[in-house]
Order: sequence, then structure tokens, then C-alpha cells
Amino acid sequence: MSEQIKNFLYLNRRAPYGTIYAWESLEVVLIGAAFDQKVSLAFLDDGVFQIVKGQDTSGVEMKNFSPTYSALGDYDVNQLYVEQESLEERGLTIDDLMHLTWEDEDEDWAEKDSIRVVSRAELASIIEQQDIVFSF
Amino acid sequence: MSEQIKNFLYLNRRAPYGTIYAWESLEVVLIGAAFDQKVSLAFLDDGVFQIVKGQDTSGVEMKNFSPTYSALGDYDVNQLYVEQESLEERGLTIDDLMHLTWEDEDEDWAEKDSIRVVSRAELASIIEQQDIVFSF
Amino acid sequence: MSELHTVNKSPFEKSSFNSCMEHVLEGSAVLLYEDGVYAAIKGTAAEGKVKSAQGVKFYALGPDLSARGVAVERVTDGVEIVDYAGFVDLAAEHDKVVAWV
Amino acid sequence: MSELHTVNKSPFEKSSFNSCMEHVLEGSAVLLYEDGVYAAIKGTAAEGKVKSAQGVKFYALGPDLSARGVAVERVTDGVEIVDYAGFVDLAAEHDKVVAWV
Amino acid sequence: MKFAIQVNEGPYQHQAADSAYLFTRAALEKGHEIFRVFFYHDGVGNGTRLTTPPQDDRHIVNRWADLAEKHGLDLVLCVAAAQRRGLVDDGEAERNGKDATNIHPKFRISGLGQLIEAAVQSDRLVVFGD
Amino acid sequence: MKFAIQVNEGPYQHQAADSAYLFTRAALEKGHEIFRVFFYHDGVGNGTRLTTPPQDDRHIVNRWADLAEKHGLDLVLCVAAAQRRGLVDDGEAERNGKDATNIHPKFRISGLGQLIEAAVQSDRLVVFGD
Repeated sequence: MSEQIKNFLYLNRRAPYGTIYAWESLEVVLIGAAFDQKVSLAFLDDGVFQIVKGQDTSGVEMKNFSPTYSALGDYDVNQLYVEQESLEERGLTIDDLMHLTWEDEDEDWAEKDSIRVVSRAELASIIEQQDIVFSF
Repeated sequence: MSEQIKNFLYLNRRAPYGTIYAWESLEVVLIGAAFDQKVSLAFLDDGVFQIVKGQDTSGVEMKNFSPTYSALGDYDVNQLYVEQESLEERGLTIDDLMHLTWEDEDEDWAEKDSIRVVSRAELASIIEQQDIVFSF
Repeated sequence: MSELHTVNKSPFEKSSFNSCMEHVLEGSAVLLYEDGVYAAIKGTAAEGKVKSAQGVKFYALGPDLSARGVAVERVTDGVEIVDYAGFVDLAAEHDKVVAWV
Repeated sequence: MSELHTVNKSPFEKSSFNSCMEHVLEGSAVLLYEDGVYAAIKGTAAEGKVKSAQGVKFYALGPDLSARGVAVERVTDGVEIVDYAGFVDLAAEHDKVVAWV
Repeated sequence: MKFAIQVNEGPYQHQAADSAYLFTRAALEKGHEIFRVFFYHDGVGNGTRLTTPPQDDRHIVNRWADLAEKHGLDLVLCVAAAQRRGLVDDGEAERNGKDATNIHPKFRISGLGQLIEAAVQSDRLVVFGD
Repeated sequence: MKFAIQVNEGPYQHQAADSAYLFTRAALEKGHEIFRVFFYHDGVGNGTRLTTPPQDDRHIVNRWADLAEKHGLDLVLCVAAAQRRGLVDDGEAERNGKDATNIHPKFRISGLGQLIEAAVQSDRLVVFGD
């Protein structure tokens, strides 16, 4: 089993800043990108708040780690699933999220969207297809 | 203000064992009993699970601290408010709770119930009457 | 006595906001901070609870709203935005603080 | 692939049980442990969700039920009680474990 | 006005430690008195001198210590919580046969009575937790 | 079967540390292999040798250490999490200029890659958290 490429899913269900989980999940994703596994990220429940644009942490004197999400494309992490129902319950739309992209080497470095909004039912299927699910 | 007797309320809203808060709240109550303040405890939300009878922690290898609630009466801690709605939502009645009592010195050590089941509205008023509310 | 209730958890993740709302009395105030500020967003189930609370003043901590990218125009009408100094003032002005941690 | 979902938080306190139930597929299993065992009590809102989940097997960790004074007869019908060895077996028998922490 | 502050969570994991600090600092800036900051449960982790956060992150322990230095704050770790989590001063090390200490010199370890006393002696108790 | 275990919370505050231990022990008793136990976030608190819990309570750190002694378990604390929370071994003490260490000798400090590797190399990852 150790030689095969596995499907890794990072299940992000928490808001940023209130707890450190969101940030540390991102740290694992970045480290994990070096391991040549097939990686995707799911944002559901309060996890959708992690990638809301316009975060400014100067007033709480914490580090704003949200710009790091923009770097994920450079690490070939470009499968970000965001749950539609979770957005709606929180009064959000995709326009409230950061515009995260990656450049497709196979198509002359065309810029493509990393985020795909999926339904709850689709996300359930995506979870099912994984080999490993990280929860924080 | 330092000389007056204050009304202390311990707001217990968490289940036991999953986290240490319930146990440590009890520790503060016991220590606080030496301070001659007017003390009461409120059990609401998952806090009502703290005083459910028949707790047996041998399988989880944790200390069963529930017998300590029975000692509260000896420390003159005998105002335990349990929220009716919280019990109902959890499928519980007062019969599922430990029978906690105290002996009234003024009435020839008559045994009296420490627990009083109150409505949510009553509990809101009880909270309002306090000087200090401890939350864990 | 007048009470300042504080809520620091997301209403979508934990029940503490709802529990607070069920115990808050007229004449009291509720301060939303940390992940609790998500209860101050328009267009959510929490908005309804905030709007229907009779005679209760609502505050949200500005630095926590900003950290989470919640713009002022998304904050439910009637919720006043304060900073930490304002949080201190609220704690001082009310007779006690009740934390719904 | 077959999944073992684990829930360790009270359904009354946190949204993780509900979120798990909204993502569990037929043929999967759900293990309730720690404060998650409160989702296995009869006569609660959680009971309805457990009973209406089609083709999903439910388990509850016995040592956690006992610690919390939840007698076997209060456990929702169809929920199987396991010990830690049973938890290990479930993790081994399913293709992966999804923790709704 | 006199405030007592209770901190239930450790540094970095939960924002509680940050909020407690920023509230305390703001109260001092407004001229209020902080009778005591009591660190309970995982909150005792705020008082170790062994932390090394990333350079671009805040140093939560030193921040408390600097505030204590400036305003003479009384920073108290609950002894029972400290014992369970391995926060040790000289006295604890000797009593429990430990070969090292890790408490920051601006903090002290004491009993739960210090929390009750703070609540009795202060005008307001403000609790920060998870 | 090969298991990787991830522990996100410290000892005593949350049951996660207990559940992870009891799961790990049960897996070993059933003849499974534990590839690694990775302590992340506050979970690093499981690895301090300075704890002194009450005599009638379980000793969570020693319990892990005894299991490691018996089964050769690999108990790893995440280095970044350890630095933020003041968990220090000899190397960290030297690198960061600390005058004491507090890690238990049955634990070691290493990077996040150890978690990824454990997930890749094991048949199952089981996460215990808050």
C-alpha cells in the first residue's frame, strides 16, 4: 500500500482565528504537497469562512494567514471544494470568497479557478472517494 | 464592596468527561464554600448531564467525580437549579438525576432536597439576581 | 441588575449563542466577539434572533469582524460595533458579565 | 468505499453530529463516542435523525455511555454498543475513518 | 473600577488567551485596576517561559509578562491545573521531584482560592474561554 | 493492519487524549501495528515529563510512555506546535536558547512531514480531537 498514490482530503469545518485549526490545516497541506499524493480540500460548515476575502487581523494582533491560500496553486493544490449549502446558511456567495487560481501546465499555463462550489450531496460523494481524510 | 457578601452563581453548561470543565467547576465550588458567600449552582444545556445518576467511569479509566455532588450539602451548598427545558430536550426527568440533599440546621437537621427544577424563564431571573457568574 | 452577556462562539458551530438568547432579559446587552461575531451577519438564522430580542442591545467587536472579513455593511442593523476599549466600557457599565463560553 | 464516521461531540452542544448526518452515505457506519454518545439517547431530536438514516449502521461506545450514566435501555433501537476493541474492528473493517471533530 | 480576569484556555489554540490579553490591556489603558489574572485549565499554558513562536507571530507569554512588568499585574496559574499539565516552579519541582521548571518569572502558581478571592474583591469578573 | 493516530488535544482538558490512548492500546492488544502517534496542536502537551496529576487520577503522559516501552511506539510531537506551547527537547533548547527541557524521554519532536508520512504508510488514519 505504501507505494501507491493516495487521495488525501483535508476537511475544513472551522472558522479562522477563533481557534488555530484552520491555520494548522493549511500548514499540513503545504508540507503535504511535497509528498506527491493527490490532494483536495473541502470547505464546509464554518470552514467556508476560512477563505472569505478581505480579512484584516491587525486589530486582533494575530497573523493574517489568508494570503497563503493564494499560494496553494503554486504547490499544485488546486482542488478546493466549497459546499453551497454551507455558504447559503451563512449568508455568503462565491463572490465573498477569495479568487483562488492555478496555472495549468498542460494548457500553456492557462489560469484556472481552484474553487469549485459543490452541493452537499456532491461533497458527500467526494468524501467517499478519498483514501485519507484529515480532520482538525 | 470587598466586605459585602456576594451572590455567586456557577453556570454549568457542559457534559462531564468529554471535557474537564464540569469537574473543575465543582472544585471551585468546594474551595469557594470556605469564603462565606451566597452560592448557587445552575445546570442547563448539557450541564444537566453532570448530575445524572449511575455514572460508571471504569471503562474510560477516568475518575468518577459525580459522588462529590452528594457532599455539597455538607458544605452548605444547597441551591442547585436545574433547567426543566434542558432536561426535556435531552429526554431526561428529575428521576434520572442523583438525589442530592442537605440537612437544615434551623429545622433540627431535617433532610431537604438541594435540587430545584426551574423553568428557563425562572433561571434567566436567577442569573439576573447574581453578583458574580462563573463560567467554565 | 443589568447584565452584559458575552458570546464568543459561532452560532453555526455551537449552541452557546442560542442558549444566551434564551436567557437574556430586557434591559440587558449582548456582546458578540471572536467567532461569536458571525451571529451579527445579515441573512442568517441568527439575524432573526437578534432582531426579535425585545429591549436587548447588541454589540459586536470590530477587530474580530475585520479579522474575519465581515464588512460593516453586512452587520445586522442595530448591532453596534465596538473596540476593546468599548468592550471594557460595557463590562464596567453593566452590573456583571455573564460569559456563554 | 465504505466509511466509518466518528462523532465525539454532543449533538446538543455542537453541530458536528448534524453535519455528519448530512454527509453520511448509505452503506456507511457512524460511531458515537465521548460526548457523541448523547446522540444515541431515545426521546431526543437526535433519535429521529438516527432512525431516518437509510442504510447507515450506528454504533455507540459502551464505556462512554456508562461513564455518562446512560443505561442500555435508553439507547435508541438499532444502535449497537461496542467497546474499544470493537471501535478498532470498525476502523479496520471500513476503508477509512472520517472524524467529525 | 477593579476587574478580575479568568483565562480558561492556553495560548495559540483558542483566541481566548488573545482576547483576555487585549481586554486586560485596554482596561489598564483606561485607568482601571486589574486585581488579578487567573489562569485556569489549559490557561496555565500562558505562563511557560519555554515558548518560541514563529518570528512573525505574536509572543503571547512575553506579551503578558511585559504587561505585568509595566502595570504590576498579578498573573496566577491554578496549582491543580498546572500540575496536570506540567507547569512547574521551584517549589512544585521540589515537592513533586521534578528535574526542571518551566514557569515564566512574571507568573506564580497558587490555589483556586485566589480565583474566589479575586471574584470577591473585584467589581467585575470577566471570563475568557472556549 | 497498520494504524496512524493523530491527537489534536492536550491531556486532561479534553477526552481526546484518553480516547486516543485507549484506542491505541486496544489496537495493539488485537495485534495491529501502530505506525506512529502524532501529537498536533495542544496535543503536544501529552509529551511533557513535568506533569503530576492527583494520585487518584490517571497519569496520561506515563500511560503513553509505558505503552511505548512495551510496544516500541513512535510518539511524535509536531515541532511547530511544540514551539508555540513550550515543549522542548535538548535540540530545541539549544536552537532557541532555552534553559530547560520538559519533553518526556519516550517522545520525540519532529516536523509535520511525519504526519503525512504516517498517513501515506498506514492503512488507516484515526483522528482524535475536540
